[in-house]
Amino acid sequence: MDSALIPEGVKRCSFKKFAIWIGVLTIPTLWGIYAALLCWGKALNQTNLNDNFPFGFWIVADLGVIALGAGAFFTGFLRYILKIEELKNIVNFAVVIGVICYASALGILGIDVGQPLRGWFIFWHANVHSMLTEVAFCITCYFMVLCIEYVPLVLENRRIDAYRFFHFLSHRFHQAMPAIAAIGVFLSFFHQGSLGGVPGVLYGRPFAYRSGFLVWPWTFFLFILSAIACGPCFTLLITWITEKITRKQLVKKSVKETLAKIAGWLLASYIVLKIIDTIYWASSTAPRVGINFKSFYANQPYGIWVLITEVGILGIIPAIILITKQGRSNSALLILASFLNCAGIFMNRWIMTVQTLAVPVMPFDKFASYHPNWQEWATTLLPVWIGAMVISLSYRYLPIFPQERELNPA
Amino acid sequence: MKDIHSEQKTYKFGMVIDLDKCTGCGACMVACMAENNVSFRADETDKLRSITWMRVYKMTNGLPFPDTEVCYIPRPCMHCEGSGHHRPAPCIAVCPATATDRDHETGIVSQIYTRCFGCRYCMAACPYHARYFNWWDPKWPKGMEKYLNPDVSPRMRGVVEKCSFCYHRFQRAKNKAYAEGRREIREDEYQTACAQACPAGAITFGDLNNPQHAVYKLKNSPNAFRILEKLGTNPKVYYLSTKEWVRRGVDHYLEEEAQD
Amino acid sequence: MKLDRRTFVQFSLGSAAGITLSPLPWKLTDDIAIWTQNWSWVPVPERGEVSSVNSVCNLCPGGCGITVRKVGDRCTKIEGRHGYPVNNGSICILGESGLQLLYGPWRIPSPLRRAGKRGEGIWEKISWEDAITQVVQKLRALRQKGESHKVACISGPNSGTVSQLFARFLKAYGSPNFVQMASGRDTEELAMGLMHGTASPVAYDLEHASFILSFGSGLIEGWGSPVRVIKAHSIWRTRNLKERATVVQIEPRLSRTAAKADNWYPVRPGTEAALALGLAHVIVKESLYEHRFIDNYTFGFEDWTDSSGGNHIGFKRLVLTKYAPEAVSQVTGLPPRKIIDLARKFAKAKRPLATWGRGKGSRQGSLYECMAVHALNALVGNINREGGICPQPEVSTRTWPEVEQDEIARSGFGMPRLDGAGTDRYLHVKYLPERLPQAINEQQAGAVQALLVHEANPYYTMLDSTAVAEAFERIPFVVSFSTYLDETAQHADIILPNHHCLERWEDFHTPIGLQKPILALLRPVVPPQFDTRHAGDVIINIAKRLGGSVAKAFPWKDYETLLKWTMGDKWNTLEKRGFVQEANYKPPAWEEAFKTSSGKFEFYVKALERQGASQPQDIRCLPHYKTVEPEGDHANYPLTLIPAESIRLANGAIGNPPFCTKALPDTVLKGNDLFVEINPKTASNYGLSEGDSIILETPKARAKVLVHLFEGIMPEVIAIPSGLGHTAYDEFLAHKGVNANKLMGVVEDPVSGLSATWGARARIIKV
Amino acid sequence: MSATEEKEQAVSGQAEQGKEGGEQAAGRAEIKPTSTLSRAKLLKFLVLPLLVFGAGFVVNLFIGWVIFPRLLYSEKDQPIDFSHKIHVEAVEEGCESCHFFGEDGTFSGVPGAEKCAECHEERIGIHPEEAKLVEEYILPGKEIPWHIYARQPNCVYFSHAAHIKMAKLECVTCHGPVGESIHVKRYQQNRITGYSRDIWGWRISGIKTNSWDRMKMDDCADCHKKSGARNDCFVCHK
Repeated sequence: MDSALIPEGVKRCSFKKFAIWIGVLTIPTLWGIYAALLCWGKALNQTNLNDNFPFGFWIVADLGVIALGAGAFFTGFLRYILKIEELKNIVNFAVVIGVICYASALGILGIDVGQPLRGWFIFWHANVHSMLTEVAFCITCYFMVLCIEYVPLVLENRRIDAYRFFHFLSHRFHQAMPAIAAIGVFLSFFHQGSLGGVPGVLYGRPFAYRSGFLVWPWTFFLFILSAIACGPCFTLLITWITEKITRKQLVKKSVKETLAKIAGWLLASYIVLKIIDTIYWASSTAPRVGINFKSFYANQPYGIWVLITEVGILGIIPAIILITKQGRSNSALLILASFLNCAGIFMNRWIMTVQTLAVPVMPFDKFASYHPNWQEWATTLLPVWIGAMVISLSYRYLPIFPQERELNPA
Repeated sequence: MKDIHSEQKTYKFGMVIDLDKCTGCGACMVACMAENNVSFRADETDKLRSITWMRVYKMTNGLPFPDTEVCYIPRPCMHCEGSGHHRPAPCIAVCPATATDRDHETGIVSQIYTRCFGCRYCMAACPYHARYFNWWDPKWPKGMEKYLNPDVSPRMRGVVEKCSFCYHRFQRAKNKAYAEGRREIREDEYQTACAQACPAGAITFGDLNNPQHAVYKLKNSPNAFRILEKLGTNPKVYYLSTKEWVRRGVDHYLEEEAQD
Repeated sequence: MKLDRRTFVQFSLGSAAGITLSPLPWKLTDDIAIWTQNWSWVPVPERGEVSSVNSVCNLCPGGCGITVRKVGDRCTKIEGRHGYPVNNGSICILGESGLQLLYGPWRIPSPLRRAGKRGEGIWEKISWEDAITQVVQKLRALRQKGESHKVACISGPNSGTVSQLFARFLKAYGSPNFVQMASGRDTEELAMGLMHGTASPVAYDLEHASFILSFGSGLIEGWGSPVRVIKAHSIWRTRNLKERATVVQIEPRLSRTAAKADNWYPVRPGTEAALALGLAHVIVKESLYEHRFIDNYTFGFEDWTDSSGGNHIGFKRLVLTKYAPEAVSQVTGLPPRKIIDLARKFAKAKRPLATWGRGKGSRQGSLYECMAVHALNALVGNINREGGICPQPEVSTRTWPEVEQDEIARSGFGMPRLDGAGTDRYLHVKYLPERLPQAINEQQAGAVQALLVHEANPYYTMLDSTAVAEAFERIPFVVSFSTYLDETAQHADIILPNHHCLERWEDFHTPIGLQKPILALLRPVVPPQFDTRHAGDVIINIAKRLGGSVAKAFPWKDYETLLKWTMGDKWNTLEKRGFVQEANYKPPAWEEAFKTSSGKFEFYVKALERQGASQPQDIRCLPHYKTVEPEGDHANYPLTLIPAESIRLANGAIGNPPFCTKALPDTVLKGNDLFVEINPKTASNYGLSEGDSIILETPKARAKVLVHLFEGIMPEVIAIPSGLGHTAYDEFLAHKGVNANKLMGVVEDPVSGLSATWGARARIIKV
Repeated sequence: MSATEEKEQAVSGQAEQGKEGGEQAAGRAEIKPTSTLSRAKLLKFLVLPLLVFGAGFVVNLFIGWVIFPRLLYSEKDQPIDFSHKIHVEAVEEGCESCHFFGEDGTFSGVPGAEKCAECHEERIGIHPEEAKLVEEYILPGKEIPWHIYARQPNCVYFSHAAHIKMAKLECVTCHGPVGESIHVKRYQQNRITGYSRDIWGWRISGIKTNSWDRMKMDDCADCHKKSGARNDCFVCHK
């Protein structure tokens, strides 16, 4: 039925099957939209957020997906700037994932802020000293860049590419790609850092506050590093899931391993720096305001286990797997490591956001605990379903995986 | 046009709260609510979603019966000074839309509800929980909107609000002074609602820079201290207590740090 | 040209370009943002001319001067009145919330007649004409049947012309059953009347005291005139260290007052009198008392012999033999060393002062306990002296002409009072409100045919709510004069709504506990917001309609005329300045201070002697300690329940306004569930932790509550916040928590008949 | 051109290109149209599209500039047609007769009916609008429900004392020559925001030529900046 749209030389499931798949995804999507409408219509009392937790699951998800989306800019950086040609086989997919991640981040922010219709004040009345301003500008700009990077992929659709104009346009885009990628890299580095700056500059919150370099707290740099360490792994993870669902190999193992190796070394260096940061913070930054770092972990569920899990289980273990050749060449281990890496980023963002707020700063204040409610879950998961749809559509109709034909001869 | 700015006097308004006198009666909380059109709901028991610009905290010394001691700590917005331009109040630094700033004439940390778009970053930044979000549309039972104060604009859902040191009373006092051809205002012309109401007279308000004002002398008392002073937020709200455990109880100390 | 896809695209692109270059998207973006800043459902306070009006707050017996800020014809804020002798610019949390009461949805909009079953809340709006006619018809019928004595009236305020009007009405109409609501002042008046010979409440010179020994008085919880006492507390704290006053709080619970006191001595609930006498023991034994006063101006300190030669023991012997520190320690749980130490400090202080009246002082209590505390004050000679106590003075006003009763009135008025006050059994008291429900329930049906309730909410505030509800059931006709739809109004048959205190003229007499007499004037700050009428006007109107001698007793045109007439030459000052104060008032010197039969301060109260008793019952006439045992046995009810009063929680006739409820800490309410305070040690015996749900049971009632662990409460004692558990009012107050009064029964003080209840026996069951 | 034609065209084009590499095809596409520009093709590929585009452009410009403002604002009549000119001439103290300062610094920007009643307790002229004033408002003791052109939103604090007494500004600077008006102008209200049109200004473009043309925050801020007054939020917000 839609065969004219499907890239040449590849096999896709029947349209009926595809429609059912999309239909299935629509159900949780509608659930998420309903939750979002509740939040807009009845205000944010529809969440478990409160004055103690002005930031919650949404902000964690935002920080998380943007870190995961780092795969796009970083793979682009490796492919177009560092010229690791091999990565051209996965860069398209990385871009798709990037677009989804960034769109999600913006979408979630649109629900999270109390007055979405005034959201543009952040640009119009910007306070340049605020990390959030930096984040907003960079994310928006970078999202545009990602769209520009995504457009040529769309143009490569067989039906669209048939138009000479679009074909021509697509070509021009490809030519400009290194420049676009460069802009993207610059913006991306910056806002990944700014996101790290968001908790890091809170000098009223000793759990999050970090000293740093010039105007940037150490978290600025740690966030950049952790994002580029996990972004590629997320690309690998989604590729693996796509491969499992389509029951096809789409990217050569060597490509994956290259990416995994790079991610592994980045993760390893991140973990080393993170440990140094933690030690410095625990022994110098926090004691300077009279706090023994152990007291930050004095209340469950935010005990010392979170630090061990974050750095040890979700940091050191995947780093070891990824930097060892045996580790990354074993697909199961590779996927496990990728998963741990991505989980690690979420945990880190959760800790930097939620635990920061859970720890009472005034000594006579009460410790508070937070968990998201269904509205928050539904809206936060909304991008997952929409993302799955976008990936499904992109996969079905666009030549995302250049190696697909080669790896799956008809 | 001539430069009006140069003629303007700058103040540094602040508060000194005597915790020995404070009885925790809550009159300041309600005076503030009544003055500033703070909304209320049928169920206000979830204090994490209850707007009280001025909140009275209760601190105990942690000892068992019968050695237990309790101290009440009224907590308005601290109107932090921070440390100069590079590190203003925690909340001012982070607000992306410039909805909060430091008023140069009074030193008061403002909050503009119509500018705020509800990102709540300032709340995350404030260690004093002095900032409150409007989780609901404010609603007054029919007829009750009659007592609303026209000098303070009611807030709408989705924005952050906080104590303004009753800034509108400063505006009111200045307006009167202008009408009389004065530029400066007297100490008694501008008092916050909480200071005015406090039955114990525990709250003193005035210009911290003016040696003629009561707060000037009080803040220099050996019993004066501020909450979380070590963070460097540099609050303009001082407290007085003759009790050592109270003075120590409002900040963090490492075990090895000697009693002062 | 056909509309194909290409044309469509081209047209769209053109449109996009055109719209972009027009103001539409930009202006719309801006306007939509402004729309969110200006939502029609967010109220915009109306502007108007600003003015201010002075009046007096009568929401509690504190009587603070207030200044109401007005914008146009709206009241926007109640503030303390500067220069007012009681509160000088300050105000309490309840007074501050007064506008919520004025404009609140709990106001009764017009006269109402019950349309459904009692308490069902179904009302029919009726005209004033109708409402008054119905009341008059009912009263007239009863009078004609000779049942005028079956009309009762409960009035809240202890003074003032409106309350007196109701009393006068009953007298002229022919019923002895006028009752004032219970308060600590009843016991104080009695004790003062017996020991001083002046039956008035105790006035404390708190500002000048240097050592305050409080027997459970919630000095900063709304005791006395709340703002004035808190101000005194600040004076104690402000003086330089050498002169700084010492405050000692005797209470089983670390209340706010205890927390702010220099020393907190927890004693077992209800044993305060024993401690007072124990302190007296030490003071007497060590001869630390004020000899000049004791030797010259007191009676019954030493043993004495009466005219017929009978020997009587004096206060000295009593305390020396029975209240040694060890014995008192056994009773109170306070170590003997602390008792001795406290007694010495108290007696040696420059201006010591002992205060009586638990919590807000709004409950009656044991007469002997009050006398014991009072004896302590006498021992240190701080009677009618600076920093001491004296009988509370009043500004005199014009006396009304005597009521001329007709035959029906005379016979009705001559019938015995239902509550028994003034009979041989309860000789010394005027009213026994807490006995009333029981009296009604004990009698055959129809003891009360009609009940008028003015400025009181007995249905909620009286102890043993179940018995009160039953008594209401037995009264066929209840008329409420309430301003708010409170519990009593809810169970009335006709409501004749009164003006709010900001809408009416009224007099306000010396606030409770003040040493300088003040007469103040409430004035209408705003015109009535609803179709309400002044209760004074209504009762005058009813009297006039009844005609005959009843009408004759009310010769005034209306309430305002009456008020002006009563205030006499003070009216002009009152109207202009708002109050009259006798700032130079000094209580009489010891020589002429005491109006007792002995002309002295009586430790041994002769008036308490029982006539005709064969043996002199000395103990009956001396302050002594006798356990006031609440209902229930210790085995079944091993714990003790006490009410916890807080200034943030109004527990009187007026329900807590939303602002005050909002200001309650989250250790009082969670949703609609009430927390009770339990010591962690006790809690661990029951395996309870913070927030656990328990059933709290007393012999009177049971209630589901939550556990709040608090180190500041004595083990085995449970404290329940007082002032919640309303069933009336609105969503801001109704159905939140439990009414503490429901759990506590009336314990009758044997000598006076007053309610001596301080708590209840209780047990808890984990849910 | 029908959709089928277009498709055919596209397919044939693709077939043509299919033979050569993409790069070359693109290169050729760049040169070809310029060399063989027939009239029909010009019409088809340039003029017609431009016309269609232009039509969309113009229609929407019209919508945005002309129709939109009409839809955006509703018009309301003032309760009484008031002539400032006549009054200024008639009263003794000029503007200050009605617009004066109170003791607490408040300004009588819109004088109450009581003020009017000082002269118009009963009719003193023959004008029908005066009759309306006296009969509908003054005699029954009602306030006149003026629509206020310069009424700022509720979040704005404005002190006339600061501007007039201290900064010595002329009324005209912000309000324009109101004093010379003979009739009240129509009051227009923004349907979305509920504000008077005078705040945004009567030109939908927002361009102002006189200092009183617009009363948005930026206008206040600009003047404050120029005059050296502060621009902190709390200067003008409440």
